[in-house]
Amino acid sequence: MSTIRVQEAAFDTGAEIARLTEGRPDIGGIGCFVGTVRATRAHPIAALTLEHYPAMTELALARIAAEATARWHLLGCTLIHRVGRLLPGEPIVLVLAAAGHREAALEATAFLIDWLKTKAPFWKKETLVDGAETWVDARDTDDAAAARWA
Amino acid sequence: MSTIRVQEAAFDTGAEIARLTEGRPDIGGIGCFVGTVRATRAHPIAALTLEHYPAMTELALARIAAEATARWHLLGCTLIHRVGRLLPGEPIVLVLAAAGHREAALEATAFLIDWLKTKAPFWKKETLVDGAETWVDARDTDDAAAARWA
Amino acid sequence: MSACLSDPHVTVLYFAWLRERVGVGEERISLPADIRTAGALIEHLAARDAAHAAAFENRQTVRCAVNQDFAGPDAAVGPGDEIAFFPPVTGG
Amino acid sequence: MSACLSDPHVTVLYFAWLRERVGVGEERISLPADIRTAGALIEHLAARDAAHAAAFENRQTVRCAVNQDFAGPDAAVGPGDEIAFFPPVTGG
Repeated sequence: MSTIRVQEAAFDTGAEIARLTEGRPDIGGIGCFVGTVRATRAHPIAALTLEHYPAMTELALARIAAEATARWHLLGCTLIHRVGRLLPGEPIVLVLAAAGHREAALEATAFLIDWLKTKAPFWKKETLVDGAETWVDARDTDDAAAARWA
Repeated sequence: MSTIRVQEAAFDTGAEIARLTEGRPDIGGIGCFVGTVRATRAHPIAALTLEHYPAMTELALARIAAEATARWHLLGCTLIHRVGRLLPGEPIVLVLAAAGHREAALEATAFLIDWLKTKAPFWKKETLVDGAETWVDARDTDDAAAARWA
Repeated sequence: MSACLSDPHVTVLYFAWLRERVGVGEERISLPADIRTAGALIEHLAARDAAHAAAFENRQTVRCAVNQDFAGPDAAVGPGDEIAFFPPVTGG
Repeated sequence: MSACLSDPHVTVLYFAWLRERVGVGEERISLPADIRTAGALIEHLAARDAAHAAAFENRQTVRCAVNQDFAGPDAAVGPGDEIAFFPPVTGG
């Protein structure tokens, strides 16, 4: 069972875990990752604006979820990604992977966020505190992280 | 900043994530693991009873949290472990690791649960549906998982 | 792929800075009969005007999807297809 | 470690099935002068009675902490120490 959502609103991680595990006592572990808008003194961003390709996004996320479910025999999987304008500290993405044991749950969680970062059609634009806007460049380390699951 | 708790009551994962990330826009990712009481048709347990060594437990968890914080430069870390009688599907343990980037957050999460399973003084007793009680044996795979971080 | 030969149009979508450079997010264009791959379509579009040329100026940073699936420059394109161009993705 | 030489006692704790076999979770025992390691203490306790013998019957499955820190059989023990015996941990 996968839950795939793209939304402007914030998500409730506790409620999503409850939804994922409801009535499933065969689950032994849930791995989770929450990505947040990061602002530091060295890189003081004022906001992040997330754009996506609506007709493709949920399809791409569902493919990634299906791949993880098959590889790690997941008992459930949740991918929620926000779009629109987000402020520092706000959550961007939620990944949940439920499995019988922790090894599968945690490996699948890492896989899901690695693939999501390289195989789902989202783009981030940063607004700096001085008002300057820049599209975020893809990181080579993200490609390397995704490649280890090939 | 570490939050360490041993308690009978359930925990609220969403609230713990909020507490961990509050006022910390330098956090870019939070890794999380929730362990739950697992019951399957092949192994139909009725309950799990968690015993611990009160004078030592929080000390042991704090040592594990400190080790993870130092190794992965965590910006925050939460370890909550329940004790007492728990039913199938109920959460047992919560691990949270907050870092600037996802790699550190997810690696630290795996480390924290691996070490917690082998270096914190908790013991599980299973009650089967027929009323039989058995102390759970330690798994060799848990020792192997912990050893990879040595 | 569900082509009607009498309507040789494709829908082209642009995202992120490609959209900003082209100036629109979506356009419907007539597909010349000799354009049969995504790579050939890029060359065709880049030759249209300065805005398109600017969007495609660094081909290495342009990614593509044909009918909502990631595709390389050799991917077949035909009438009725939806072809999207964008920079490497940066979600998560 | 904060020993008072006139009170050669240690507190011994048992957990999980060691507690069940010994029959108590905690006992205060007088430490003979020649018992200076956790391993020697195990031998001393196992010789006390059938319940202790049963608890320590398989030494390989017994783990130990001295003053709330995991310790091996060679760990020093002395008056005033808190020494805990238990099976391999199974939390998480």
